[in-house]
Amino acid sequence: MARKSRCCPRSAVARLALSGAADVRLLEAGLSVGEALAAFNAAHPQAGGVASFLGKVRPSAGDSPVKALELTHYEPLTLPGMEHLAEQARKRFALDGVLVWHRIGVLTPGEGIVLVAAAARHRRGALEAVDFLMDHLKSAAWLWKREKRGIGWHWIEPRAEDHAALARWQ
Amino acid sequence: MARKSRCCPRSAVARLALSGAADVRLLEAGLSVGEALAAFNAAHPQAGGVASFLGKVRPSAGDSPVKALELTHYEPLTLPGMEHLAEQARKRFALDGVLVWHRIGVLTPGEGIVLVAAAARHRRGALEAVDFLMDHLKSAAWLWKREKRGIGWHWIEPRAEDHAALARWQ
Amino acid sequence: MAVRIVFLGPLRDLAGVAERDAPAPLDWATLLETVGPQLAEQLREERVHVACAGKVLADKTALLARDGEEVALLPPVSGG
Amino acid sequence: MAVRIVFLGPLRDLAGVAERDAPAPLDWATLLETVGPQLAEQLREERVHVACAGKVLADKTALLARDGEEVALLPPVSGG
Repeated sequence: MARKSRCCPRSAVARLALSGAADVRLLEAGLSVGEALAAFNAAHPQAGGVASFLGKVRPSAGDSPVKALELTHYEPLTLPGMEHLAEQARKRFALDGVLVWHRIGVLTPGEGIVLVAAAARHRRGALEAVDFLMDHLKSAAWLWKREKRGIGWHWIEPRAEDHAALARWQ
Repeated sequence: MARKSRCCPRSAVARLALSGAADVRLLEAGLSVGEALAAFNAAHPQAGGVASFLGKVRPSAGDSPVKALELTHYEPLTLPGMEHLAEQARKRFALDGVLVWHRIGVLTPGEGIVLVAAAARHRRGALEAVDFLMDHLKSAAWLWKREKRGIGWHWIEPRAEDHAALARWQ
Repeated sequence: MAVRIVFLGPLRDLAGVAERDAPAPLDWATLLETVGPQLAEQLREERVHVACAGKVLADKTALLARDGEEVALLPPVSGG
Repeated sequence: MAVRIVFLGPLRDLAGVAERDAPAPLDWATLLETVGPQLAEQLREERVHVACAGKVLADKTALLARDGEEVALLPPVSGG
């Protein structure tokens, strides 16, 4: 069984009919923030506020220019884990809707890695949900990230502050 | 001097070349979140993260359906105040860029009232900047809001919790 | 010429007009007299601010608006 | 049939392959032996998890993979 065939990501661009209260995707190709948020906003007309966060590939890490970033996932765990996380956020922050999209594969600087959005009655809930989702995606989702800089690829591990950020929610 | 002629808002749709590190606008017509964030994102390719918040007219306040919302401003103070606020946020959170757009005039449920976005090296700064901007726009910007519901127009005043939210930053 | 008084938000409803003119110079006592007792009561509240010539006054009772200047009466705000 | 072992993230570099097969049934001791000393050392670390048949094991030393099941070796994650 080839690794590739187990993966069934959908394109961000092709389908902008969002699925219900939680839209969770692993994407192999570009992540269009404008289209995604326009669709998410339209899908939740009754929400008082929509908060979002887009994480992008930075052009450098410390002094070294980053040439590329690669994200690996594990099909049986990664998407189900993200769906569970989105559901947790939806309940905890009484969200009208939640969007969690994560790129996989090889990305170049400036490209979007992750987009999360939360629609809620009040702004506090929407902003906190985005914070919660990002903290969990950063160090508790089944994704592995490496950067190509200097003489080769370097695996990234969550920093102590990422673990501390996660602990805030427990 | 007519009130109208003092106001020089630009359309959100017509100009998507964003102006520098701080793009601050009062808008008389629709606020297109997708286009705005796509342009903001493109304007700050070096930022590691972009956080945003869109506040919309809710369809009801308590049990009463909201028919319309009206926002009044005072030209000599409102836009300069928002520009000062954006500059404060840019420095305080070391932002690469900041966007602060606020609607004025009469709006109907589902329409966007306010859009703020912050681009920063790390996600914490971007998310906190959005929180900071919203808290200040809510109860420290020169804007007056009233809702049309039930038998007439009702002026909205910041709630005690809005003042408490603002005090967090002082 | 004169001083223009601009009413904002709910004060506009109370005044029944968006703006009106008053003879210059206009000081705090004259302003209270000009706008009438109901608006004067509002203006004395701490949470109501006054701007003159585009600047919010730190001490509104020190108002002294000259010919051609605009005085804005600013009730509590609510944006966002 | 057999058990498929899947190496994720940096463990894939250490293994030199993305996946390999091992005879079923596969328990913890046999897994450590199968992957060799360098990977075994990594697997013993608390922060490395093991999944079997799509479930992350609460106690990885209780691993018992049967014919046709997949065992995934999961080093510390880093998304977002």
